[in-house]
Order: sequence, then C-alpha cells, then structure tokens
Amino acid sequence: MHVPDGFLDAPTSVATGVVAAAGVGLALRKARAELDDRTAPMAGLVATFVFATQMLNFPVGLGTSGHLLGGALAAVLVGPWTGILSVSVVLLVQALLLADGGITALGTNITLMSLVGLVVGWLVFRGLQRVLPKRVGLVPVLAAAGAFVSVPAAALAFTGLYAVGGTAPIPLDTLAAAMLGWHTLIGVGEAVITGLVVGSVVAVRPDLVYGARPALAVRTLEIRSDAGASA
Amino acid sequence: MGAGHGHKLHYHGHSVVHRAPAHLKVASLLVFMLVVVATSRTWFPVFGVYLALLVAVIAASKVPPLYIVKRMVVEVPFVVFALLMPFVATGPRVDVLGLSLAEDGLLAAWGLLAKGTLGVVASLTLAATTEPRDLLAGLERLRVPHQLVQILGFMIRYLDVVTEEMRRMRVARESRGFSARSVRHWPVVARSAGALFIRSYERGERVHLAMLSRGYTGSLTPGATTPGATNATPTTAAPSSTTPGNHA
Amino acid sequence: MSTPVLDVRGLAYAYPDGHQALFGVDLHVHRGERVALLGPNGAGKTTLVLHLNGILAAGAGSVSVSGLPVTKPNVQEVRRRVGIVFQDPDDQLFMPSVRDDVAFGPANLGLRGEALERRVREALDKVGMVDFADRPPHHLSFGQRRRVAVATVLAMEPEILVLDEPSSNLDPASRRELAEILRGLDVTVLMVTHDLPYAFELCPRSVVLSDGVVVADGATYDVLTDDALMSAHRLELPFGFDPRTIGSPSAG
Amino acid sequence: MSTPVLDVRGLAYAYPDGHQALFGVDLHVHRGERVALLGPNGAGKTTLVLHLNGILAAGAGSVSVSGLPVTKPNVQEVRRRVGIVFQDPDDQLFMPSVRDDVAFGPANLGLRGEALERRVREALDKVGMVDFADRPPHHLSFGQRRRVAVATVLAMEPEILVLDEPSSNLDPASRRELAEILRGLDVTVLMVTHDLPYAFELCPRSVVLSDGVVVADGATYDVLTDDALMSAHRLELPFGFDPRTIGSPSAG
Ligand SMILES: Nc1ncnc2c1ncn2[C@@H]1O[C@H](COP(=O)(O)OP(=O)(O)OP(=O)(O)O)[C@@H](O)[C@H]1O
Ligand SMILES: Nc1ncnc2c1ncn2[C@@H]1O[C@H](COP(=O)(O)OP(=O)(O)OP(=O)(O)O)[C@@H](O)[C@H]1O
Ligand SMILES: [Mg+2]
Ligand SMILES: [Mg+2]
Repeated sequence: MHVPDGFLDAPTSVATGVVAAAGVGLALRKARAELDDRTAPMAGLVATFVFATQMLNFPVGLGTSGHLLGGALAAVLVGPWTGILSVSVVLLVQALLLADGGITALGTNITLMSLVGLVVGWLVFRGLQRVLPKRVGLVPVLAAAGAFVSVPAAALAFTGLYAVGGTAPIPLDTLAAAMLGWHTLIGVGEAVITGLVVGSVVAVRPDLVYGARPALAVRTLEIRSDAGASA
Repeated sequence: MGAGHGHKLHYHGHSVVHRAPAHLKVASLLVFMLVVVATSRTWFPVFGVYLALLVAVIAASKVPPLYIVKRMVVEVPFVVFALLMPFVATGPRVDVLGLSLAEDGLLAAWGLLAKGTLGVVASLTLAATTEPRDLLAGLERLRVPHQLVQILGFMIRYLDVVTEEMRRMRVARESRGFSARSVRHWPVVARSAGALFIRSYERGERVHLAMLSRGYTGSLTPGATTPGATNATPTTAAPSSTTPGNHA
Repeated sequence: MSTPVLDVRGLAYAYPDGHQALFGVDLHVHRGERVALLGPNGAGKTTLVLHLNGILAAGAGSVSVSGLPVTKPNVQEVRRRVGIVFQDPDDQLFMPSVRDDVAFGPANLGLRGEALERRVREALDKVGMVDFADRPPHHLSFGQRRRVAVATVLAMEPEILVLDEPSSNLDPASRRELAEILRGLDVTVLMVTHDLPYAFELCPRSVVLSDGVVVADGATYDVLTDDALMSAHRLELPFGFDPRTIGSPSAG
Repeated sequence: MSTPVLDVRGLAYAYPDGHQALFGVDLHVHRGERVALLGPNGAGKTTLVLHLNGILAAGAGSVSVSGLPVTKPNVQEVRRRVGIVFQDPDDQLFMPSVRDDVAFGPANLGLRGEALERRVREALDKVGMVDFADRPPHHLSFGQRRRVAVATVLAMEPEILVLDEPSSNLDPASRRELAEILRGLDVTVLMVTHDLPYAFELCPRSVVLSDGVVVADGATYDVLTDDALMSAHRLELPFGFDPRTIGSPSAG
C-alpha cells in the first residue's frame, strides 16, 4: 500500500507528514532507552527483514500494491518505539532507492505502515499477553495474532485517508471493500510469517525478543570449585 | 563481508551526477518532487519540461536509459490502479473508442501516472548514481536524526550480511544434493530461513562487537566512521592493487 | 592405470572481480588414493577444491569425476560422488539443529525413516558429537562446528572425500580420531592442509600448488625432504618435527 | 608479585540460550608473560577470551585488566589495552578494503594522516599483506584473511594481545613469522591454541581449560609431559613430536 507521489492531495499529505514527524519524534525520544550497543544492530537487522518481506509485492485489484507490512514483527522483536524507527527507515530507503512510495508521500506511508499498522499490531499483542498466561511458547502465537489484525487496520486507515484527500473520485464503498478483503488475506500471510520468524528466534535466542522478556525466567549459574569434578 | 561495493540498484560510474554530494542529490530530489506534486495536473506542457529535465540528468549520468526503464516495474501495481480509474470513477462520462469512461477519472489517471512516474524515475536516478554509503553520509548532513542514520547504517550492512549468509547456505545445500526446483522444496527453504535470521544477526553482532573491540564508539562525529562507511581512512598513494602471481 | 576418479586438466579460473587464481592445473587422483594438497596461503587450493563438485565452473580446462565431466547436466550426479568439507564450517552448516543438518544430505539422496536416523547417528558418533544433536550448529564452538561439518559429509558416504583444512581448530585428540576415520574408510581422499606432519601421517602422496599451478607431485616423504622446493613455496617443517628421523608411516 | 595485567576470578558465564560454558575460572597473567591457553573443543576458551575486553559480560565473578575492572564505564579503556584476534577472521573484517580495515582501529584511537598510514603499512608488512591493501577482505583466501585479522590488531599496538587460534589456516612459513612477531613484541600474550608444538615453542607457561574450569596451570614443558593430565583432557602430542627429546626452547 505504498502511496506514490501525487496520490493524495496536498493538505492531506502535509497533515500526514505532521503526524508522521510527531510519531517518529516521540519514538526517537522513547527509543533512547531501548537503543544501545546491542539493540542498534538488532534494529538494523529487523529493518533488513522488514525490507525483505515488503519486497514480496503483488498487485491488488483496486488498491495500490499489496504486500506484507512487517510492523508487528518489528514491534515484537525490538519493542514498539524502536520498531517504529526501523520501519520508518525501511520506508525512507524504499522511497529513495526503490521508488516504492513517493518521497512527498513519505509522511503518509509512515503514518499508515509504521504508526497505524505497527501500533495496532503491538497493542493486540500486548493486550493478549496481559490476559493470557506468561509463557514463552505463546509469544509467537500472540505475535501472529497481532500481525493478522495489523494489516486490515492499516488498510482501513488508508481508505480513510483516501476519503479525505483522494485525487480521483472513486466510490468509497468499493474501495473499502476491496482493500479490506484483500488485506484480510494478506493478514493471514503476515500472521504466518511473523509467527514463524518470532518462533524460530524465541526457540534459540529468547533474549533477543523484546516481547518475550516479561516471560523469561532468570537463570542461576553453577560454580564448580572442585576442578576434579569436571573431568 | 561487511560493506560490499554498491548494491544491485547502483550503476557504477564516475559522471558528474555520480560525483555530486549525496545530500545535494537527496535535497534536489525532494524539492523537485514537491514542485511536481504541487503542479496542477491540467498544465500539460509543464510536465513535458519536468520530463526533459530528468532525461537531461540521466543523460549526464551516463546510466543507460534501459537500466532505469527495467527498474520501473515497481510502478506496475500502481499503473493498473490508474488505468482502472476511468472505469470506476463517478461523474460525467465520455466515449473513447466505444468505452464509456469517467471524465474525472481520466484526468485523475493522467495526473497519477504523470506525477507518479516522474517520482519513480527521479528516485531511480538517485539510486543508480549514489552508493548507499554516500547516501548515509548525505542523510547525516541533512540532519536526519542520529538514531535513524544508525539503524540505516546497520540495515545497509545487514543487507550484505544476509545476502552473504544466504549465498553460503545455498552453496551448502546444493553441495549436498539439493536444489529448490519446485514448490515441494519450499519447506526446506522455509526451515533454513529461521536459521538465516539468527545466523545473520549473530554474525552481524559479532562483527559489531569486533568494531567496538577496536575502539569504535558508535558516534558519528565528523571524521569518525559510520557502520559500513568510512571517511576516516586515508587515501594513501601506495601502489594500487597488485596481485601476486607472475603468470600472464 | 585405470581412469582417474579425479581428473583435472589445464584448469584455469578467474574470480568475478577479475582476480585469476588458477593458471592451468593438472591433477589426477586414482581410486583409493589419499593425496595431500599443500601450498602457501592464497595458492589456489580452495579454488581448486570448489571446482571438484561444480561450485565454481572452470574458466578453461576441464574437470572429470570417474570419467564424468563436471558440467551442468552432470552436476547432481557429481555431487553425489564428491563430498566436500569446506574450510569454513559456517559455509557448511545451515539448518536449525545439528541433527537436521547431518540428515539433510542423506535425505536428499532418498534415505528416510530408520535408515536415515541410523546414518545420522553413526556420522555424529564418529565425530563424537552425538550429545549435541539437538543444539543449533551456530551455537557451537568453532571446533565443534568443524566436527559437525565433517559429519554432514560422512553421512552422505561419498566415493570421493575432499577436505579443506579439516584439522584446523580441532583439538589434538579429534585430529587423531579424524585421521583414524579417514584411514578406516574405503574412499578416495584429497586433503588440503597446512599441517605437514598430519599430511605425512595420513597421505602417501602430496601435491604442491603454488601461485595457481602444480609445482610438485610425488611421495609425501620426498616432497617434505626436498628443501629447495619447500622453501621456495613457504613450506617448512614445524619445530621439533623431522620426517627423516621417523620413516614413512603412511604407506600402511 | 605485581598486580596481574589480566586477573580473572571465579568467572562463570551462560550463553543466552541457557547453555553454561564457564563454571568459575581463575586466571592471572603478569606483565610480559606469554601464556598458552589449551583445552579440548568446547572447553570454553573462546568464551573466556570474549570476557577479556568486555564483549561478554561476566555472569558471576570478575575480570580486571591492569587493575581496571571490566565493567561498562571502563570498557572503552579496556579495549584500548586488550587487542583480540578472533578465532574466525570473518568476524573481524568488515571494511571494504584491507587498508581501511587495518586503519579502522588506529583511526578510532585518534591517529590521522601520515602517522596512520605508517601504522597501517607496518602492520600489513609484518604479516606480508602489503600487496593486498586495496583488495576487499572478503575476496581473500582464508589464510590471507587470518593474516589481515592479525594485522588489524597489531596496528592498534595493544598492551595485551589475546589470540584465539592464530596459527590455524596459516601456511607453515606464516606460522613461524607470526611466532617471530610475537616474540619480538614487548607485550603480554595470551594465546589459545590446539597446536601444542607451537605453544611449546612460544609460551613458557600453559593453562589448561576443560569443561569450563581451569584444570592445570604451569610450565608448558610440565603440562605437555604430564600424560595423565593430557589424556584426561583430549590433549595429545602430535605424531613425531616429543618435548622430552627437544628440551625447553621457549624460556628464551
Ligand atoms: N571470492 C574471491 N574473489 C576474488 N579473489 C579471490 C576470492 N577468493 C580467493 N581469491 C583469491 O584467489 C587466490 C587463491 O585463493 P584460495 O582461497 O584458493 O587460496 P588457498 O590456497 O585456499 O589459500 P589458504 O591456504 O589461505 O586457504 C588468492 O590470491 C585469493 O586472494
Ligand atoms: N553462541 C553460543 N550459544 C550457546 N552456546 C555456545 C555458544 N558458543 C559456544 N557455546 C558453547 O559453549 C561451550 C564453550 O564454547 P567455546 O566456544 O568457548 O569453546 P572453545 O574452548 O573455544 O572450543 P574450540 O576449541 O572448539 O574453539 C561449548 O560447549 C559450546 O557449545
Ligand atoms: Mg583455502
Ligand atoms: Mg574457540
């Protein structure tokens, strides 16, 4: 759903630009606590994987292009604030180097995919985590659920923006129905991929998964003072 | 491993456009597109001027036009959308070749195609003439927040790491009698994709820690190095790459 | 003599970046031989090895395995016959667990169920890594990864075993155990190594590659005691080791 | 005795996946010593090494370098003093050219211009890689990458040099040259190795790590000739090598 240049009218583009700037600005401030020596590389890798999943692009009847979003994945792996930064960086790179999404529509794209998609995915994930038992094994399932909801949510937001600032007169109900239909399907794919990736990381490096931290137990170390015992 | 030279979208060259500072290129792209988007879609000749401008830049960059044209496939889904618009749009209709099309829809489709295409071509020109490392430095000069540049730096580096790890895994698979010829083989690829994520991450992490071990502070102060990019290294006048081997 | 199982003729190769690594290599290895491939860093040993199962495609010259030219249509069959242990174990291991990784090759050869399991267990047992079957390979120590890498290739039971520096990063006992495994197998072995005593112990014949050409080919004892040859190609016997005082073990 | 330059006390560590690798390690190394760290694959040698400059943070116990505890606030300073050559050169090299890679560390220490260039040239010269300065490191042979990895650390002129299997994949001449470099430097050296003759040649003292604890610490000659100790920890003298017939070279 990368919005190209000139797709929405100027006021809408400016407005979403302001929203995006505010969102990213807040994330920058909040992420300072999350982002250090160790998490900066992780944020970069998540950006790389989100980038890769978004490359799986396919045309969607009446929408623009449909593809996986990766927002929920990013939020679960590195936390929502850093996740917003990672996905925003991906969108910036796509606009600059791939011409996927216009540079003047960057604010719109960040608002849709990095703010709406990711935040909805994260809220669903965290909400479920609150009410369900804290088990590491559940993390991939919850992540998949968040991912599933995040895609249609972003699609709805897109339709809303179009209603306000679309440059072509298209019947809104047609657009909404098409967008929601297709993106529910894409949501299933998103859920499967997110679940698989989070699952494989949780299996061997649960410490890397931000969303799994509340469920991790602390380990006690064993000390062998008697050298002979080790032989 | 680590920072390779260029990326698939980069067309190696030494033209004026290639050599122009990245931050100027990014800024010009932004300004150009703002102007394009602000132009009313009914001022048809103006779009011709924009296109001529772009074509001139591409010519100066010596990037083969076909190279850019091929990458324009990104635009396809969106072209489909634009082409459908005259059919589904509401409002007064006109007859074109026996088809009943919405007048507003036609105009909107033109506007979308013209502006969108200009945007795509302009971005691809930037991509073809700018190394990611230069882009990184350029964004920094444009005061893009430090954390974003840092994530971008790691992202560019991880693209290489992931590609390299993927290559290794492919060679390993094929050496043991496997090739992904049909959908039946996808589960194997999917299973190794999970391992790919952690492998790439851990490789990248170890490299990052190696950088820290050699005094890298992660700060992007002028003259210091950014991940995957360096501007601190001297350009010594030592003899250029000589390869051992006295055979012709 | 019979047709060589490994037959390399006039092989030349340049890497995509333009750097030429091989300048016309000739090498013939016969069934059941154990041959050491020696030479300085950057001589082209790994480059040569990567041609033996078609990972790199000859720039000039030809490679055949048991009479079969290594070309696109034959490459599947060649890879069944030639098992390569790479110099870097990270190039070899890619599955999420050690067990899966060792099972990968035999499964591609069509093994299933009990037979597959047995093959995996045997291979892991040989390298002493049975206890690690469920660990992810990238979470092992370097030497442990090397051992698993050897197991992945042993599990395929290839006719020709090519090992690129198999003993590096192995602890001394594992080194000896690997030597015993190789002696015990009825396969043709080509082993790249910088460990000259190890070559002497294991391989009756040695080939020296230097700057992309073969500069010597003969009995290991003769090669290691040819001082002029050795020093011309950065080969030296390590501290405290002299084949002249030991005799020739590898004939057996 | 003076305060040790490397002081490890009761160090225990578990990897994030829950696997514990160190179970209370004690190690003291004094200024100017050359110590070999021996032990079987998976003993925890690399894990220990990664604690010495704060890449891994102690789970229990402590590490100090010249009296400075290795903790977050000191880590910058510690990394100036301790130079580590990693076991896998691919973890060490990341810049687009060999020259950039070797310059990376000294540049971070503040060197610029002519001084930096000289430092880079000297380091590359020591390992014989001057001709490769403009090549990308990932296009080198494994042994060449290892040599560049050593150069990147030498260029930083650390007080304490920690090398994890530096001789693996090096050709015999490079091995000897590395030994000569290490002998010539006035630094404290801790060297992990499976090459017992090399340890014997270079390091007067040896520490044996096994299953995450130190099981022996003494003169290399004594360690290598203690048969019970050796066989209990998968250490064996290679074919054709016997320290008893050679005497003790590394005292010099
Ligand atoms: N991917 C590559 N691209 C370009 N050149 C390469 C590449 N790999 C190796 N080379 C070059 O080819 C030559 C031969 O390399 P090769 O890896 O075959 O050496 P080797 O004999 O295996 O050395 P070592 O003992 O160090 O493993 C070297 O000069 C090396 O720099
Ligand atoms: N990243 C990791 N995650 C989990 N476990 C690990 C990891 N790296 C190593 N281990 C385990 O910790 C133990 C010690 O590993 P280490 O790499 O320190 O061994 P080592 O003594 O260096 O061995 P080698 O001689 O093979 O290099 C081993 O049992 C290994 O399987
Ligand atoms: Mg090699
Ligand atoms: Mg190790």
